[in-house]
Amino acid sequence: MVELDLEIRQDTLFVRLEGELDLGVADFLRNTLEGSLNKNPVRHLVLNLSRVSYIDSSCLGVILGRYKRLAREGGRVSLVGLQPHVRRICELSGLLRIMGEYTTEEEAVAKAG
Amino acid sequence: MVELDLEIRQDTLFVRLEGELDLGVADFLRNTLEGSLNKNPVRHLVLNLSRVSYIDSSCLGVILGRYKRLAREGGRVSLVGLQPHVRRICELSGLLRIMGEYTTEEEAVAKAG
Amino acid sequence: MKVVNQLKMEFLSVPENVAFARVAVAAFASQLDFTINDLEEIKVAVSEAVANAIVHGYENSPTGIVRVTVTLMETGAEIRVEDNGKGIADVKKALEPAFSTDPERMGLGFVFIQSFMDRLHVDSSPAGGTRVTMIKTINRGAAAASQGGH
Amino acid sequence: MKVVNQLKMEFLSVPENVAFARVAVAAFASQLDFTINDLEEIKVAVSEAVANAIVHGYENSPTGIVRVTVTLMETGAEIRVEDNGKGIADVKKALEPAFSTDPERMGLGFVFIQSFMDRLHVDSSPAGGTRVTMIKTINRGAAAASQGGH
Ligand SMILES: Nc1ncnc2c1ncn2[C@@H]1O[C@H](COP(=O)(O)OP(=O)(O)O)[C@@H](O)[C@H]1O
Ligand SMILES: Nc1ncnc2c1ncn2[C@@H]1O[C@H](COP(=O)(O)OP(=O)(O)O)[C@@H](O)[C@H]1O
Repeated sequence: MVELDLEIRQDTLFVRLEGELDLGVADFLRNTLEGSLNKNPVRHLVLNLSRVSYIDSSCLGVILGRYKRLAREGGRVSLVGLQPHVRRICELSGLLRIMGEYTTEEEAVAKAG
Repeated sequence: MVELDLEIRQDTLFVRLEGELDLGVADFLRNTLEGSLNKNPVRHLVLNLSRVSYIDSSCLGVILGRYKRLAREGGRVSLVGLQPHVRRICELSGLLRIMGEYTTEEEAVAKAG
Repeated sequence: MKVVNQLKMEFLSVPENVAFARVAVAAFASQLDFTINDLEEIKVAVSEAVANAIVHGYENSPTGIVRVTVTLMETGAEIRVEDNGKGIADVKKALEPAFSTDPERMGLGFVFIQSFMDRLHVDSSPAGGTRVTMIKTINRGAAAASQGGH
Repeated sequence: MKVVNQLKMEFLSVPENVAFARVAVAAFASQLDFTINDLEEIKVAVSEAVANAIVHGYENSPTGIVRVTVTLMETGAEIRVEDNGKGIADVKKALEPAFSTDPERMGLGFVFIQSFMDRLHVDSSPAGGTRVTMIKTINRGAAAASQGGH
Protein backbone atom coordinates (compact mmCIF):
# COMPACT_ATOMS: atom_id res chain seq x y z
CA MET A 1 0.00 0.00 0.00
CA VAL A 2 1.30 3.36 -0.97
CA GLU A 3 0.09 6.92 -0.86
CA LEU A 4 1.15 9.45 -3.41
CA ASP A 5 0.96 13.23 -3.41
CA LEU A 6 1.89 15.21 -6.53
CA GLU A 7 2.67 18.92 -6.86
CA ILE A 8 4.08 20.99 -9.70
CA ARG A 9 6.06 24.18 -9.04
CA GLN A 10 7.66 25.89 -12.03
CA ASP A 11 9.58 23.27 -14.01
CA THR A 12 9.66 20.64 -11.23
CA LEU A 13 7.33 17.78 -10.32
CA PHE A 14 7.34 17.02 -6.58
CA VAL A 15 6.20 13.53 -5.62
CA ARG A 16 5.71 12.69 -1.95
CA LEU A 17 5.37 8.98 -1.27
CA GLU A 18 4.27 7.09 1.81
CA GLY A 19 4.36 3.36 2.49
CA GLU A 20 6.31 0.42 1.12
CA LEU A 21 7.46 0.55 -2.48
CA ASP A 22 7.53 -2.98 -3.86
CA LEU A 23 6.30 -5.01 -6.84
CA GLY A 24 2.72 -4.66 -5.56
CA VAL A 25 2.75 -0.91 -6.29
CA ALA A 26 5.34 -0.69 -9.09
CA ASP A 27 2.80 -0.51 -11.93
CA PHE A 28 0.73 2.08 -10.12
CA LEU A 29 3.84 4.15 -9.44
CA ARG A 30 5.07 3.92 -13.04
CA ASN A 31 1.68 4.79 -14.52
CA THR A 32 1.12 7.72 -12.17
CA LEU A 33 4.56 9.23 -12.81
CA GLU A 34 4.35 8.70 -16.57
CA GLY A 35 0.85 10.12 -16.68
CA SER A 36 1.91 13.24 -14.83
CA LEU A 37 5.08 13.73 -16.89
CA ASN A 38 3.09 13.31 -20.11
CA LYS A 39 0.55 15.95 -19.13
CA ASN A 40 2.91 18.49 -17.59
CA PRO A 41 5.97 19.95 -19.31
CA VAL A 42 8.34 19.72 -16.32
CA ARG A 43 12.11 19.25 -16.50
CA HIS A 44 12.97 17.99 -13.02
CA LEU A 45 11.60 15.45 -10.58
CA VAL A 46 11.93 15.60 -6.77
CA LEU A 47 10.98 12.35 -5.02
CA ASN A 48 10.32 12.79 -1.31
CA LEU A 49 10.81 9.34 0.27
CA SER A 50 10.90 10.49 3.90
CA ARG A 51 7.81 8.39 4.67
CA VAL A 52 8.88 5.36 2.67
CA SER A 53 10.06 2.51 4.88
CA TYR A 54 10.83 -0.07 2.20
CA ILE A 55 11.90 -0.06 -1.44
CA ASP A 56 12.60 -3.01 -3.72
CA SER A 57 14.39 -3.45 -7.02
CA SER A 58 11.14 -3.19 -9.01
CA CYS A 59 10.47 0.34 -7.77
CA LEU A 60 14.12 1.35 -8.12
CA GLY A 61 13.65 0.34 -11.76
CA VAL A 62 10.62 2.63 -12.03
CA ILE A 63 12.64 5.53 -10.64
CA LEU A 64 15.57 4.80 -12.98
CA GLY A 65 13.18 4.73 -15.94
CA ARG A 66 11.90 8.23 -15.11
CA TYR A 67 15.50 9.40 -14.64
CA LYS A 68 16.38 8.20 -18.15
CA ARG A 69 13.39 10.02 -19.59
CA LEU A 70 14.18 13.35 -17.92
CA ALA A 71 17.98 13.14 -18.31
CA ARG A 72 17.53 12.91 -22.09
CA GLU A 73 16.26 16.50 -21.98
CA GLY A 74 18.77 17.67 -19.41
CA GLY A 75 16.45 17.19 -16.41
CA ARG A 76 17.40 15.97 -12.95
CA VAL A 77 15.93 13.54 -10.44
CA SER A 78 16.52 14.29 -6.74
CA LEU A 79 15.86 11.98 -3.79
CA VAL A 80 14.77 13.55 -0.51
CA GLY A 81 14.73 12.24 3.06
CA LEU A 82 15.94 8.67 2.66
CA GLN A 83 15.46 6.51 5.76
CA PRO A 84 18.49 4.36 6.65
CA HIS A 85 17.29 1.10 5.12
CA VAL A 86 16.01 2.79 1.95
CA ARG A 87 19.25 4.73 1.69
CA ARG A 88 21.29 1.54 1.87
CA ILE A 89 19.26 -0.05 -0.93
CA CYS A 90 19.55 3.09 -3.10
CA GLU A 91 23.29 3.17 -2.49
CA LEU A 92 23.77 -0.54 -3.31
CA SER A 93 21.80 -0.06 -6.52
CA GLY A 94 24.07 2.77 -7.72
CA LEU A 95 21.15 5.21 -7.91
CA LEU A 96 22.89 7.63 -5.53
CA ARG A 97 25.75 7.97 -8.01
CA ILE A 98 23.48 9.50 -10.65
CA MET A 99 20.83 11.28 -8.56
CA GLY A 100 21.25 14.00 -5.94
CA GLU A 101 20.34 13.13 -2.38
CA TYR A 102 18.97 15.84 -0.07
CA THR A 103 17.58 16.16 3.43
CA THR A 104 14.66 18.41 2.54
CA GLU A 105 12.76 19.48 -0.57
CA GLU A 106 14.01 23.05 -0.05
CA GLU A 107 17.58 21.85 -0.10
CA ALA A 108 16.91 19.84 -3.27
CA VAL A 109 15.46 22.93 -5.00
CA ALA A 110 18.24 25.25 -3.78
CA LYS A 111 21.13 22.98 -4.67
CA ALA A 112 19.77 21.14 -7.70
CA GLY A 113 17.35 23.72 -9.10
CA MET B 1 7.37 -12.58 23.92
CA VAL B 2 6.56 -11.14 27.24
CA GLU B 3 8.34 -9.15 29.90
CA LEU B 4 7.48 -9.49 33.55
CA ASP B 5 8.28 -7.28 36.51
CA LEU B 6 7.43 -8.40 40.05
CA GLU B 7 7.21 -6.35 43.25
CA ILE B 8 5.96 -7.15 46.72
CA ARG B 9 4.55 -4.41 48.99
CA GLN B 10 3.00 -5.52 52.28
CA ASP B 11 0.55 -8.31 51.55
CA THR B 12 0.25 -7.68 47.81
CA LEU B 13 2.17 -9.02 44.82
CA PHE B 14 2.35 -6.50 41.95
CA VAL B 15 3.00 -7.99 38.52
CA ARG B 16 3.64 -5.68 35.57
CA LEU B 17 3.43 -7.39 32.21
CA GLU B 18 4.46 -6.26 28.75
CA GLY B 19 3.84 -7.92 25.39
CA GLU B 20 1.33 -10.45 24.06
CA LEU B 21 -0.07 -13.02 26.46
CA ASP B 22 -0.82 -16.19 24.52
CA LEU B 23 -0.18 -19.94 24.62
CA GLY B 24 3.49 -19.32 23.84
CA VAL B 25 4.02 -17.65 27.23
CA ALA B 26 1.27 -19.31 29.32
CA ASP B 27 3.58 -21.86 31.00
CA PHE B 28 6.18 -19.21 31.76
CA LEU B 29 3.51 -16.95 33.23
CA ARG B 30 1.96 -19.73 35.34
CA ASN B 31 5.32 -20.93 36.66
CA THR B 32 6.53 -17.43 37.51
CA LEU B 33 3.34 -16.49 39.36
CA GLU B 34 3.17 -19.81 41.23
CA GLY B 35 6.85 -19.61 42.13
CA SER B 36 6.44 -16.13 43.54
CA LEU B 37 3.22 -16.95 45.44
CA ASN B 38 4.87 -20.07 46.92
CA LYS B 39 7.86 -18.13 48.20
CA ASN B 40 6.06 -15.04 49.46
CA PRO B 41 3.14 -15.07 51.87
CA VAL B 42 1.01 -12.42 50.07
CA ARG B 43 -2.78 -12.26 50.11
CA HIS B 44 -3.55 -10.12 47.06
CA LEU B 45 -2.42 -9.91 43.46
CA VAL B 46 -2.41 -6.77 41.29
CA LEU B 47 -1.87 -7.46 37.58
CA ASN B 48 -0.83 -4.39 35.62
CA LEU B 49 -1.76 -5.10 31.98
CA SER B 50 -1.35 -1.54 30.68
CA ARG B 51 1.40 -2.67 28.31
CA VAL B 52 -0.28 -5.89 27.23
CA SER B 53 -1.72 -5.62 23.72
CA TYR B 54 -3.11 -9.15 23.38
CA ILE B 55 -4.46 -11.83 25.69
CA ASP B 56 -5.81 -15.27 24.81
CA SER B 57 -7.92 -17.85 26.61
CA SER B 58 -4.84 -19.80 27.77
CA CYS B 59 -3.51 -16.83 29.76
CA LEU B 60 -6.98 -15.93 31.04
CA GLY B 61 -6.95 -19.46 32.42
CA VAL B 62 -3.64 -18.81 34.15
CA ILE B 63 -5.04 -15.67 35.76
CA LEU B 64 -8.23 -17.47 36.84
CA GLY B 65 -6.12 -20.24 38.38
CA ARG B 66 -4.24 -17.71 40.55
CA TYR B 67 -7.56 -16.07 41.47
CA LYS B 68 -8.89 -19.40 42.73
CA ARG B 69 -5.78 -19.95 44.81
CA LEU B 70 -5.89 -16.52 46.49
CA ALA B 71 -9.69 -16.35 46.85
CA ARG B 72 -9.58 -19.56 48.92
CA GLU B 73 -7.73 -17.54 51.62
CA GLY B 74 -9.82 -14.40 51.13
CA GLY B 75 -7.37 -12.69 48.78
CA ARG B 76 -8.22 -10.54 45.78
CA VAL B 77 -6.96 -10.24 42.21
CA SER B 78 -7.12 -6.77 40.61
CA LEU B 79 -6.63 -5.93 36.95
CA VAL B 80 -5.04 -2.58 36.09
CA GLY B 81 -4.90 -0.54 32.87
CA LEU B 82 -6.71 -2.79 30.40
CA GLN B 83 -6.33 -1.71 26.78
CA PRO B 84 -9.59 -1.76 24.77
CA HIS B 85 -9.04 -5.11 23.03
CA VAL B 86 -7.77 -6.82 26.20
CA ARG B 87 -10.67 -5.34 28.14
CA ARG B 88 -13.18 -6.76 25.66
CA ILE B 89 -11.66 -10.25 25.96
CA CYS B 90 -11.62 -10.06 29.78
CA GLU B 91 -15.24 -8.94 29.76
CA LEU B 92 -16.39 -11.71 27.39
CA SER B 93 -14.63 -14.26 29.58
CA GLY B 94 -16.49 -13.17 32.69
CA LEU B 95 -13.23 -12.34 34.52
CA LEU B 96 -14.39 -8.75 35.11
CA ARG B 97 -17.33 -10.03 37.10
CA ILE B 98 -15.06 -11.58 39.72
CA MET B 99 -12.00 -9.30 39.67
CA GLY B 100 -11.78 -5.57 40.27
CA GLU B 101 -10.73 -3.42 37.32
CA TYR B 102 -8.76 -0.20 37.96
CA THR B 103 -7.06 2.51 35.96
CA THR B 104 -3.88 2.68 38.06
CA GLU B 105 -2.12 0.56 40.64
CA GLU B 106 -2.73 3.29 43.24
CA GLU B 107 -6.44 3.12 42.62
CA ALA B 108 -6.35 -0.68 42.90
CA VAL B 109 -4.58 -0.45 46.28
CA ALA B 110 -6.82 2.33 47.57
CA LYS B 111 -10.10 0.75 46.56
CA ALA B 112 -9.32 -2.95 46.87
CA GLY B 113 -6.64 -2.92 49.53
CA MET C 1 -17.84 -16.56 -4.77
CA LYS C 2 -14.77 -15.46 -6.65
CA VAL C 3 -11.46 -16.31 -4.96
CA VAL C 4 -9.18 -13.26 -5.06
CA ASN C 5 -6.22 -14.78 -3.24
CA GLN C 6 -5.28 -17.88 -1.34
CA LEU C 7 -2.64 -18.83 1.22
CA LYS C 8 -1.81 -22.29 2.54
CA MET C 9 0.56 -22.65 5.46
CA GLU C 10 1.76 -25.52 7.56
CA PHE C 11 3.97 -25.41 10.60
CA LEU C 12 5.00 -27.44 13.63
CA SER C 13 2.75 -27.67 16.69
CA VAL C 14 4.96 -25.53 18.92
CA PRO C 15 3.38 -22.79 21.10
CA GLU C 16 5.56 -20.05 19.55
CA ASN C 17 3.71 -20.55 16.26
CA VAL C 18 0.42 -19.32 17.73
CA ALA C 19 1.69 -15.73 17.63
CA PHE C 20 3.15 -16.25 14.17
CA ALA C 21 -0.10 -17.69 12.81
CA ARG C 22 -2.29 -14.80 13.95
CA VAL C 23 0.15 -12.18 12.62
CA ALA C 24 0.50 -13.95 9.26
CA VAL C 25 -3.23 -14.50 8.74
CA ALA C 26 -4.05 -10.90 9.69
CA ALA C 27 -1.33 -9.61 7.32
CA PHE C 28 -2.78 -11.72 4.50
CA ALA C 29 -6.41 -10.84 5.26
CA SER C 30 -5.53 -7.13 5.33
CA GLN C 31 -5.54 -7.29 1.51
CA LEU C 32 -9.33 -7.15 1.83
CA ASP C 33 -11.22 -4.11 3.09
CA PHE C 34 -11.45 -5.31 6.67
CA THR C 35 -11.48 -2.76 9.49
CA ILE C 36 -8.72 -2.79 12.12
CA ASN C 37 -11.27 -4.24 14.50
CA ASP C 38 -12.15 -7.06 12.05
CA LEU C 39 -8.45 -7.95 11.78
CA GLU C 40 -8.16 -7.94 15.57
CA GLU C 41 -11.09 -10.37 15.76
CA ILE C 42 -9.61 -12.60 13.06
CA LYS C 43 -6.39 -12.72 15.11
CA VAL C 44 -8.27 -13.98 18.15
CA ALA C 45 -10.09 -16.68 16.19
CA VAL C 46 -6.93 -17.95 14.47
CA SER C 47 -5.00 -17.84 17.70
CA GLU C 48 -7.57 -19.88 19.63
CA ALA C 49 -8.01 -22.46 16.87
CA VAL C 50 -4.25 -22.96 16.45
CA ALA C 51 -3.77 -23.15 20.24
CA ASN C 52 -6.48 -25.85 20.37
CA ALA C 53 -4.74 -27.87 17.64
CA ILE C 54 -1.51 -27.78 19.67
CA VAL C 55 -2.94 -28.27 23.17
CA HIS C 56 -5.83 -30.63 22.50
CA GLY C 57 -5.18 -32.10 19.03
CA TYR C 58 -1.53 -32.92 19.57
CA GLU C 59 -1.61 -32.85 23.39
CA ASN C 60 1.39 -30.49 23.43
CA SER C 61 3.63 -32.75 21.36
CA PRO C 62 5.78 -30.39 19.24
CA THR C 63 6.05 -32.73 16.24
CA GLY C 64 2.52 -32.39 14.86
CA ILE C 65 1.70 -30.36 11.76
CA VAL C 66 -0.89 -27.58 11.89
CA ARG C 67 -2.31 -26.46 8.54
CA VAL C 68 -3.91 -23.06 8.01
CA THR C 69 -5.65 -22.13 4.76
CA VAL C 70 -6.91 -18.61 4.09
CA THR C 71 -9.14 -17.99 1.09
CA LEU C 72 -9.93 -14.37 0.28
CA MET C 73 -13.14 -13.67 -1.60
CA GLU C 74 -14.81 -10.38 -2.46
CA THR C 75 -17.30 -11.00 0.34
CA GLY C 76 -14.80 -11.96 3.07
CA ALA C 77 -12.28 -14.52 4.23
CA GLU C 78 -12.61 -18.23 4.90
CA ILE C 79 -10.01 -19.51 7.36
CA ARG C 80 -9.42 -23.18 7.95
CA VAL C 81 -7.27 -24.60 10.76
CA GLU C 82 -6.54 -28.32 10.58
CA ASP C 83 -4.65 -30.88 12.61
CA ASN C 84 -4.17 -34.65 12.44
CA GLY C 85 -4.43 -34.99 16.17
CA LYS C 86 -6.67 -36.94 18.45
CA GLY C 87 -9.96 -35.44 17.30
CA ILE C 88 -13.06 -34.42 19.27
CA ALA C 89 -15.36 -37.15 20.56
CA ASP C 90 -18.45 -34.94 20.91
CA VAL C 91 -18.31 -31.76 18.81
CA LYS C 92 -21.65 -30.44 20.06
CA LYS C 93 -20.46 -30.64 23.66
CA ALA C 94 -17.08 -29.11 22.77
CA LEU C 95 -18.84 -26.03 21.38
CA GLU C 96 -20.74 -25.37 24.63
CA PRO C 97 -19.50 -22.32 26.56
CA ALA C 98 -17.21 -23.18 29.48
CA PHE C 99 -16.86 -26.79 28.36
CA SER C 100 -13.29 -28.05 28.47
CA THR C 101 -11.74 -31.49 28.73
CA ASP C 102 -8.82 -29.85 30.57
CA PRO C 103 -9.53 -28.68 34.14
CA GLU C 104 -6.80 -26.02 33.82
CA ARG C 105 -8.57 -24.37 30.87
CA MET C 106 -11.66 -22.20 30.67
CA GLY C 107 -13.53 -23.61 27.67
CA LEU C 108 -13.55 -20.20 26.02
CA GLY C 109 -11.78 -20.86 22.71
CA PHE C 110 -14.90 -21.70 20.72
CA VAL C 111 -16.84 -18.99 22.57
CA PHE C 112 -14.38 -16.36 21.30
CA ILE C 113 -14.42 -17.80 17.78
CA GLN C 114 -18.22 -17.76 17.70
CA SER C 115 -18.39 -14.19 19.03
CA PHE C 116 -15.84 -12.84 16.58
CA MET C 117 -16.45 -14.73 13.34
CA ASP C 118 -19.62 -14.83 11.23
CA ARG C 119 -19.57 -18.59 10.77
CA LEU C 120 -17.92 -21.55 12.46
CA HIS C 121 -17.95 -25.16 11.38
CA VAL C 122 -16.07 -27.97 13.14
CA ASP C 123 -15.39 -31.34 11.49
CA SER C 124 -13.69 -33.91 13.63
CA SER C 125 -13.20 -37.60 14.07
CA PRO C 126 -11.09 -39.50 16.59
CA ALA C 127 -9.10 -41.02 13.74
CA GLY C 128 -8.75 -38.09 11.33
CA GLY C 129 -8.07 -35.05 13.46
CA THR C 130 -9.96 -31.77 13.50
CA ARG C 131 -10.83 -29.16 10.90
CA VAL C 132 -12.15 -25.78 12.06
CA THR C 133 -13.61 -23.62 9.29
CA MET C 134 -14.39 -19.98 10.06
CA ILE C 135 -15.78 -17.21 7.88
CA LYS C 136 -15.44 -13.49 8.44
CA THR C 137 -17.53 -11.39 6.08
CA ILE C 138 -16.77 -7.83 5.14
CA ASN C 139 -19.16 -5.30 6.58
CA ARG C 140 -19.57 -3.04 3.55
CA GLY C 141 -20.93 -0.15 5.56
CA ALA C 142 -18.05 -0.18 8.01
CA ALA C 143 -15.46 -0.60 5.26
CA ALA C 144 -16.90 2.30 3.30
CA ALA C 145 -16.97 4.48 6.41
CA SER C 146 -13.36 3.64 7.28
CA GLN C 147 -12.29 4.61 3.74
CA GLY C 148 -12.58 8.20 4.89
CA GLY C 149 -9.36 7.79 6.81
CA HIS C 150 -7.35 6.62 3.78
CA MET D 1 21.89 -29.09 12.30
CA LYS D 2 18.87 -29.41 14.56
CA VAL D 3 15.62 -28.03 13.14
CA VAL D 4 13.88 -25.94 15.79
CA ASN D 5 10.86 -24.91 13.72
CA GLN D 6 9.58 -25.08 10.18
CA LEU D 7 7.04 -23.21 8.08
CA LYS D 8 5.76 -24.09 4.62
CA MET D 9 3.61 -21.60 2.75
CA GLU D 10 2.13 -21.47 -0.69
CA PHE D 11 0.22 -18.63 -2.27
CA LEU D 12 -0.89 -17.30 -5.65
CA SER D 13 1.52 -15.38 -7.88
CA VAL D 14 -0.12 -11.99 -7.37
CA PRO D 15 2.05 -8.90 -6.66
CA GLU D 16 0.22 -8.14 -3.38
CA ASN D 17 1.70 -11.33 -1.93
CA VAL D 18 5.26 -9.98 -2.11
CA ALA D 19 4.59 -7.72 0.90
CA PHE D 20 2.79 -10.54 2.71
CA ALA D 21 5.64 -12.98 2.13
CA ARG D 22 8.35 -10.73 3.55
CA VAL D 23 6.26 -9.83 6.61
CA ALA D 24 5.37 -13.47 7.29
CA VAL D 25 8.91 -14.81 6.88
CA ALA D 26 10.38 -12.05 9.07
CA ALA D 27 7.73 -12.72 11.76
CA PHE D 28 8.58 -16.43 11.70
CA ALA D 29 12.37 -15.89 11.64
CA SER D 30 12.10 -13.50 14.59
CA GLN D 31 11.78 -16.61 16.79
CA LEU D 32 15.56 -16.89 16.40
CA ASP D 33 18.01 -14.39 17.89
CA PHE D 34 18.33 -12.31 14.73
CA THR D 35 18.99 -8.59 15.03
CA ILE D 36 16.48 -6.08 13.62
CA ASN D 37 18.96 -5.48 10.81
CA ASP D 38 19.16 -9.22 10.02
CA LEU D 39 15.37 -9.37 9.78
CA GLU D 40 15.38 -6.32 7.50
CA GLU D 41 17.87 -8.10 5.24
CA ILE D 42 15.83 -11.30 5.24
CA LYS D 43 12.82 -9.23 4.16
CA VAL D 44 14.71 -7.89 1.17
CA ALA D 45 15.90 -11.33 0.07
CA VAL D 46 12.44 -12.92 0.37
CA SER D 47 10.82 -9.99 -1.36
CA GLU D 48 13.17 -10.10 -4.35
CA ALA D 49 12.97 -13.88 -4.74
CA VAL D 50 9.15 -13.90 -4.58
CA ALA D 51 8.95 -10.95 -7.00
CA ASN D 52 11.18 -12.89 -9.43
CA ALA D 53 8.93 -15.95 -9.21
CA ILE D 54 5.93 -13.77 -10.12
CA VAL D 55 7.54 -11.54 -12.74
CA HIS D 56 9.94 -13.94 -14.45
CA GLY D 57 8.81 -17.42 -13.43
CA TYR D 58 5.10 -16.91 -14.12
CA GLU D 59 5.50 -13.86 -16.39
CA ASN D 60 2.95 -11.95 -14.31
CA SER D 61 0.21 -14.53 -14.65
CA PRO D 62 -1.70 -14.48 -11.33
CA THR D 63 -2.58 -18.19 -11.35
CA GLY D 64 0.84 -19.67 -10.51
CA ILE D 65 1.74 -21.04 -7.09
CA VAL D 66 4.75 -19.70 -5.17
CA ARG D 67 6.07 -21.91 -2.37
CA VAL D 68 8.14 -20.57 0.51
CA THR D 69 9.74 -22.85 3.09
CA VAL D 70 11.50 -21.50 6.17
CA THR D 71 13.57 -23.86 8.32
CA LEU D 72 14.86 -22.49 11.61
CA MET D 73 17.99 -24.07 13.03
CA GLU D 74 20.07 -23.07 16.02
CA THR D 75 22.64 -21.64 13.62
CA GLY D 76 20.25 -19.63 11.43
CA ALA D 77 17.46 -19.84 8.88
CA GLU D 78 17.23 -21.54 5.51
CA ILE D 79 14.67 -19.95 3.22
CA ARG D 80 13.54 -21.57 0.00
CA VAL D 81 11.42 -19.85 -2.65
CA GLU D 82 10.08 -22.08 -5.43
CA ASP D 83 7.97 -21.69 -8.53
CA ASN D 84 6.87 -23.98 -11.35
CA GLY D 85 7.35 -21.29 -13.92
CA LYS D 86 9.42 -20.99 -17.02
CA GLY D 87 12.82 -21.54 -15.40
CA ILE D 88 16.18 -19.87 -16.04
CA ALA D 89 18.11 -20.85 -19.16
CA ASP D 90 21.53 -19.75 -17.90
CA VAL D 91 21.73 -19.51 -14.08
CA LYS D 92 25.34 -18.27 -14.09
CA LYS D 93 24.42 -15.36 -16.33
CA ALA D 94 21.27 -14.60 -14.31
CA LEU D 95 23.39 -14.16 -11.18
CA GLU D 96 25.62 -11.51 -12.78
CA PRO D 97 25.05 -7.98 -11.46
CA ALA D 98 22.89 -5.82 -13.73
CA PHE D 99 21.87 -8.80 -15.87
CA SER D 100 18.17 -8.87 -16.64
CA THR D 101 16.11 -10.46 -19.39
CA ASP D 102 13.64 -7.57 -18.97
CA PRO D 103 14.81 -4.16 -20.29
CA GLU D 104 12.54 -2.39 -17.77
CA ARG D 105 14.31 -4.04 -14.82
CA MET D 106 17.71 -3.42 -13.25
CA GLY D 107 19.07 -6.92 -12.69
CA LEU D 108 19.51 -6.21 -8.97
CA GLY D 109 17.40 -8.93 -7.35
CA PHE D 110 20.17 -11.49 -7.04
CA VAL D 111 22.67 -8.72 -6.18
CA PHE D 112 20.58 -7.78 -3.13
CA ILE D 113 20.11 -11.42 -2.14
CA GLN D 114 23.84 -12.07 -2.36
CA SER D 115 24.71 -8.94 -0.35
CA PHE D 116 22.20 -9.66 2.40
CA MET D 117 22.26 -13.44 2.82
CA ASP D 118 25.17 -15.68 3.77
CA ARG D 119 24.50 -18.25 1.08
CA LEU D 120 22.52 -18.39 -2.15
CA HIS D 121 21.88 -21.40 -4.34
CA VAL D 122 19.71 -21.38 -7.47
CA ASP D 123 18.37 -24.57 -9.06
CA SER D 124 16.45 -24.12 -12.26
CA SER D 125 15.39 -25.89 -15.40
CA PRO D 126 13.20 -24.67 -18.25
CA ALA D 127 10.79 -27.51 -17.55
CA GLY D 128 10.74 -27.64 -13.78
CA GLY D 129 10.72 -24.06 -12.61
CA THR D 130 13.11 -22.38 -10.19
CA ARG D 131 14.18 -23.02 -6.63
CA VAL D 132 16.12 -20.31 -4.78
CA THR D 133 17.69 -21.45 -1.49
CA MET D 134 19.11 -18.82 0.84
CA ILE D 135 20.76 -19.10 4.24
CA LYS D 136 21.05 -16.40 6.87
CA THR D 137 23.27 -17.37 9.80
CA ILE D 138 23.04 -15.87 13.25
CA ASN D 139 25.92 -13.65 14.13
CA ARG D 140 26.48 -14.77 17.73
CA GLY D 141 28.50 -11.68 18.64
CA ALA D 142 25.87 -9.30 17.32
CA ALA D 143 23.01 -11.25 18.93
CA ALA D 144 24.76 -11.26 22.29
CA ALA D 145 25.48 -7.54 22.03
CA SER D 146 21.87 -6.74 21.15
CA GLN D 147 20.67 -8.71 24.19
CA GLY D 148 21.72 -5.72 26.25
CA GLY D 149 18.72 -3.82 24.89
CA HIS D 150 16.20 -6.44 25.98
N1 LIG E 1 -8.16 -29.25 17.63
C1 LIG E 1 -8.75 -29.97 18.64
N2 LIG E 1 -8.44 -31.27 18.81
C2 LIG E 1 -9.02 -31.99 19.81
N3 LIG E 1 -9.92 -31.46 20.68
C3 LIG E 1 -10.24 -30.16 20.55
C4 LIG E 1 -9.68 -29.35 19.53
N4 LIG E 1 -10.21 -28.11 19.67
C5 LIG E 1 -11.05 -28.16 20.71
N5 LIG E 1 -11.10 -29.39 21.26
C6 LIG E 1 -11.94 -29.86 22.38
O1 LIG E 1 -12.97 -28.90 22.58
C7 LIG E 1 -12.96 -28.42 23.92
C8 LIG E 1 -13.40 -26.96 23.98
O2 LIG E 1 -12.47 -26.13 23.31
P1 LIG E 1 -12.36 -24.60 23.69
O3 LIG E 1 -13.73 -23.98 23.65
O4 LIG E 1 -11.35 -23.95 22.81
O5 LIG E 1 -11.88 -24.58 25.21
P2 LIG E 1 -10.48 -24.95 25.88
O6 LIG E 1 -9.41 -24.89 24.84
O7 LIG E 1 -10.32 -23.90 26.92
O8 LIG E 1 -10.63 -26.31 26.46
C9 LIG E 1 -11.53 -28.64 24.39
O9 LIG E 1 -11.44 -28.73 25.79
C10 LIG E 1 -11.18 -29.95 23.69
O10 LIG E 1 -11.66 -31.06 24.40
N1 LIG F 1 12.07 -17.33 -10.55
C1 LIG F 1 12.62 -17.05 -11.77
N2 LIG F 1 12.13 -17.65 -12.90
C2 LIG F 1 12.66 -17.38 -14.10
N3 LIG F 1 13.68 -16.53 -14.30
C3 LIG F 1 14.22 -15.90 -13.24
C4 LIG F 1 13.72 -16.13 -11.92
N4 LIG F 1 14.45 -15.39 -11.06
C5 LIG F 1 15.35 -14.73 -11.81
N5 LIG F 1 15.23 -15.03 -13.11
C6 LIG F 1 16.08 -14.55 -14.23
O1 LIG F 1 17.26 -13.98 -13.68
C7 LIG F 1 17.42 -12.65 -14.12
C8 LIG F 1 18.12 -11.83 -13.08
O2 LIG F 1 17.29 -11.70 -11.92
P1 LIG F 1 17.46 -10.47 -10.94
O3 LIG F 1 18.89 -10.36 -10.56
O4 LIG F 1 16.49 -10.62 -9.83
O5 LIG F 1 17.11 -9.18 -11.81
P2 LIG F 1 15.70 -8.63 -12.39
O6 LIG F 1 14.59 -9.27 -11.64
O7 LIG F 1 15.79 -7.16 -12.19
O8 LIG F 1 15.68 -9.01 -13.85
C9 LIG F 1 16.03 -12.18 -14.48
O9 LIG F 1 16.04 -11.12 -15.41
C10 LIG F 1 15.41 -13.45 -15.04
O10 LIG F 1 15.76 -13.64 -16.40
